[in-house]
Amino acid sequence: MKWVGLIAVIFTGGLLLSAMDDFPNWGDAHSPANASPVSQYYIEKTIEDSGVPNMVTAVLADYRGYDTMFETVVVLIAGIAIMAILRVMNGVPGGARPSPAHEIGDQHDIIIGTTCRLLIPVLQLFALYVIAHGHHSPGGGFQGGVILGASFILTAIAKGLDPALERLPEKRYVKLAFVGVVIYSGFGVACLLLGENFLDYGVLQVLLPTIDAAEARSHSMLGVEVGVAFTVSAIMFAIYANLASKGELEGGL
Amino acid sequence: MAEQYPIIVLLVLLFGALFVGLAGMADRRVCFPLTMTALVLAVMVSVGILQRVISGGVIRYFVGGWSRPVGIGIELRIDTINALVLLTITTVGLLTALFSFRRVQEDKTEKTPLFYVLYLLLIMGLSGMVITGDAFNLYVLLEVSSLTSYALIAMGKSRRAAVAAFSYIIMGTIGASFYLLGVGYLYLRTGTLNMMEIHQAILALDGPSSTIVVAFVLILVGLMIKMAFFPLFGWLPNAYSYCPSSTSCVVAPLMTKVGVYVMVRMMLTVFGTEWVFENLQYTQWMVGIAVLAILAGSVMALAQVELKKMFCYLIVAEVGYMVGGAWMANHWGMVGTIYHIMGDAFMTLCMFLAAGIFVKQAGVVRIDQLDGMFRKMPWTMAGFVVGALAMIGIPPTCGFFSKLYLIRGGMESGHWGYVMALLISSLVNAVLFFRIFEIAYFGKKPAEGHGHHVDHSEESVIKEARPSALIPLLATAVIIVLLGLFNSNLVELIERSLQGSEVIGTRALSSKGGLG
Amino acid sequence: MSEITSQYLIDHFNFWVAVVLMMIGLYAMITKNNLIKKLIGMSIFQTAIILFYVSAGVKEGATIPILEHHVAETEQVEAGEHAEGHSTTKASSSHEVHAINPDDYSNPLPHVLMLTAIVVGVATLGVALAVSQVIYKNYGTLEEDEILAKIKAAENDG
Amino acid sequence: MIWQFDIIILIFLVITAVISLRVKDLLAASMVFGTYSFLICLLWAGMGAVDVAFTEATVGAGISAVILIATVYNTRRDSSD
Repeated sequence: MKWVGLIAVIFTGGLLLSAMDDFPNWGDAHSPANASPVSQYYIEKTIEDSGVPNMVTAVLADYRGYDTMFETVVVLIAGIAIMAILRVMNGVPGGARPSPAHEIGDQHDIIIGTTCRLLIPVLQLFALYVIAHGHHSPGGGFQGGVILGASFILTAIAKGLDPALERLPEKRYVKLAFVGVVIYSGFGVACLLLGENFLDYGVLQVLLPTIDAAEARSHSMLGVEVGVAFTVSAIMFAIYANLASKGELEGGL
Repeated sequence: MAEQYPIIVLLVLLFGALFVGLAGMADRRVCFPLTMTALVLAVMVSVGILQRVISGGVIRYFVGGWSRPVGIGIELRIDTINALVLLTITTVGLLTALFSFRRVQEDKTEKTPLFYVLYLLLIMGLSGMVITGDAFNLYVLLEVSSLTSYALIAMGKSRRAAVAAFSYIIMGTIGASFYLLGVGYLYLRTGTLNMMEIHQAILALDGPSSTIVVAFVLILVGLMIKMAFFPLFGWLPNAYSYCPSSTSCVVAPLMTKVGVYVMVRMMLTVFGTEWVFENLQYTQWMVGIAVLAILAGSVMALAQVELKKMFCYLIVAEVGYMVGGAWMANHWGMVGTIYHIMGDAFMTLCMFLAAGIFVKQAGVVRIDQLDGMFRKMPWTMAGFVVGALAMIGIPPTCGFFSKLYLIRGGMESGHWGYVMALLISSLVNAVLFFRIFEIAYFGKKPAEGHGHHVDHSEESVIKEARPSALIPLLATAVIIVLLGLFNSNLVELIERSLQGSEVIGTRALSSKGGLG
Repeated sequence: MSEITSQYLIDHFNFWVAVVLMMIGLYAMITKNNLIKKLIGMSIFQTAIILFYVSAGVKEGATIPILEHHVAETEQVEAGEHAEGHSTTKASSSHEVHAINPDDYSNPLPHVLMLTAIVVGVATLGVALAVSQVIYKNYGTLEEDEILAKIKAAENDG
Repeated sequence: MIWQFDIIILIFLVITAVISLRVKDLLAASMVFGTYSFLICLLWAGMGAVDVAFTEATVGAGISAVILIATVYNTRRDSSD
């Protein structure tokens, strides 16, 4: 196996490097990728189209919003898949109960507990900021969603899985995850119902008469980012909760 | 409304999955009706898409309305080839969902909603892969379908299902990553992700570019892993035979075929047949490997004692048919390949449905346990026989006509080795399936007393499958025959896309055909 | 080291290291015996591909792909108010073309694609870890050779 | 970005990747993998890909490392290679 791997790796590496001379130089602003009309368009027209200074957010949620919708679906699938594979459902005889030695949560440390109590609200507030401010600064639904999910994971690490699950029970996070994708695709379907192509947010201005098409795009982007954040935060916690408890959702690390 | 069909077919499946997830948690009984509704709608919409493509030509749908400089948004692009493959995918999805009805509810009561969510998302991912016109979007949807199939395979009750799923994850990730890297190389040189735009940029390049060649090789190798082409098929037999029947019935017919479809799409639309066949001298090599794939798959299939494993190795051989056909640089080879994508999807579906019924009703896993099946399960065997005749290649099933086109392509382009391999493989299939028929019709020789004899008291318990399992099987058999009967119409549709103005390089295809 | 070689190194070093990292990851995925190690290799392989894409979008001297606030502001201002600053370069097209020079901002498209790729990577990692926990429950080990030996033993028994 | 900075991080990246794959303790391997993710996130921030860097910091260095450690904790810590 080692030899097969080595040969495969040397062969692939040689193949990848063989094209290196043909590459544009690193940092070349006029390489085909950087000077293409597509990327020029994003840089020049984002403000005009939607008024969002962060081009990455604009491309992510608007121009290539279709990709991002499926990316959210990928996250949803990951959570559902882990539950389908690992979750030991009630009534189904599963693996052994977690041994008492694993239940570190019961003997929690005062320093960790206090730190987490201080840290978690700040973390959640920051997550909301990241979600909402993704138009103007780095961030958006994915990053904010992960931070929000991480705050629940931190609760689970510090206090044990059960207190964390009290705050975000299984039924609720599964529902949240689905609702997130429903929000995202709902925006697209709304555009569809108003007679435009899927995810063409500009048409949503008819719902709010005071705004123009660019503002409608900007606000819709925020809307889909919130949907993304729902799904991502719920699924990140779901992944951790299932992996940490071998799918039994009790005890934890 | 009608111009929105391309997105609606995906949305129907997506919302089906979301509603199954949300409503299924409250009441498990709604899962199956919701799933069926979504799939029936999806089939209807794909029929609508096919009609529109036939009457109105290529459909181009710009998601988000971003059409001005092509490539800033994502384009869905459907010609007759996509439309036919899309209809195949949704139909297979519908038939398998019907088949899974009782099975899933008996197997995994608590996880039923999760199964149907993953199932619908798998069909959505495959459909999306087929209709997209964006190279990166294809990667995202490839991952959607891969992740769902990993999960569905790992849900198998067998202890080995998890191990098979793990090696599938490793191989699948390598394949998808190679594809992603290939798209990266393409992007570096062309600056766009839209398939048609990439093609234009490749045509506009002055002189040969090693980056494009490496990109092509990376994408090809990635897809070869995904479609289990000859040296890289190790993951397939275990993954497909240890998963639940309702999973194998959808994964086995579709995953490899969609891989072949994507390869064909890359050759036709992204790189262009002219570039692929005239710039690269890979034709002999690829057809040579395809010959090896056919022979290896057939020989391995002969050696198997388990029914599902045997079918898995037959898939390896069938992939060899298709890759070889596509790489013959010949009009009939390409037509035969695309026709075979559809035909083989239904043939494989028929095989796995029958295998699923055998396991369920009679607990049959091995070929020698099939004795007396014609007497006990006449309808199941009838469906199975049609599928088997198609695998062997007997008219009027679709298997005969696809082999006819492929052999014609092979003869015209002078790939005699491929023609021989195809005939040998048909012979092997004939041996395999007539052996099964013999066991199932005449029963085993009484001298063979050892091993897994079913108790005679148990034997009488074996009875015909339930309608929910039988209808999909018989429907598949009918479709196999219909595909064969209407082969000239289908070929005409396929040729229309090959000769369409936007698929450049048909000239190369037909001229080479004439030379052969 | 000559001037040309060092320039070549700077021009392509990122791509070289990306390829080296990919090969480290790929080698680990193929040859490592421990399943968790395989998955770490998989993650390294994926991040290396992301590094490759991001390197493709870099522009020398360009800033992050977020428009500076005053550029965004000028969009709202009437064209005439700041026309004197740009009058020399004013061309036929609208004024924002001059306000935003594409060479000043890195290419946002690879960044967007790679956000997707990172998320796909963690999703795959999560599913794979779940599968490896099931394997551990079934076989009590995560070493590939031991698992294969146990499978072979089980096959010989039954 | 400053190319010297770039090259130093790239070299460190290769070192951490090799260490995380060679160390026999899986918990340590996961931790070193977290370091690797953090370094690559620094690199991307330097290249101007701030959104990618942010995502990698949260997903790669955060969630990936945590779920790896959770799995190692629930299975076995030692590895044969």
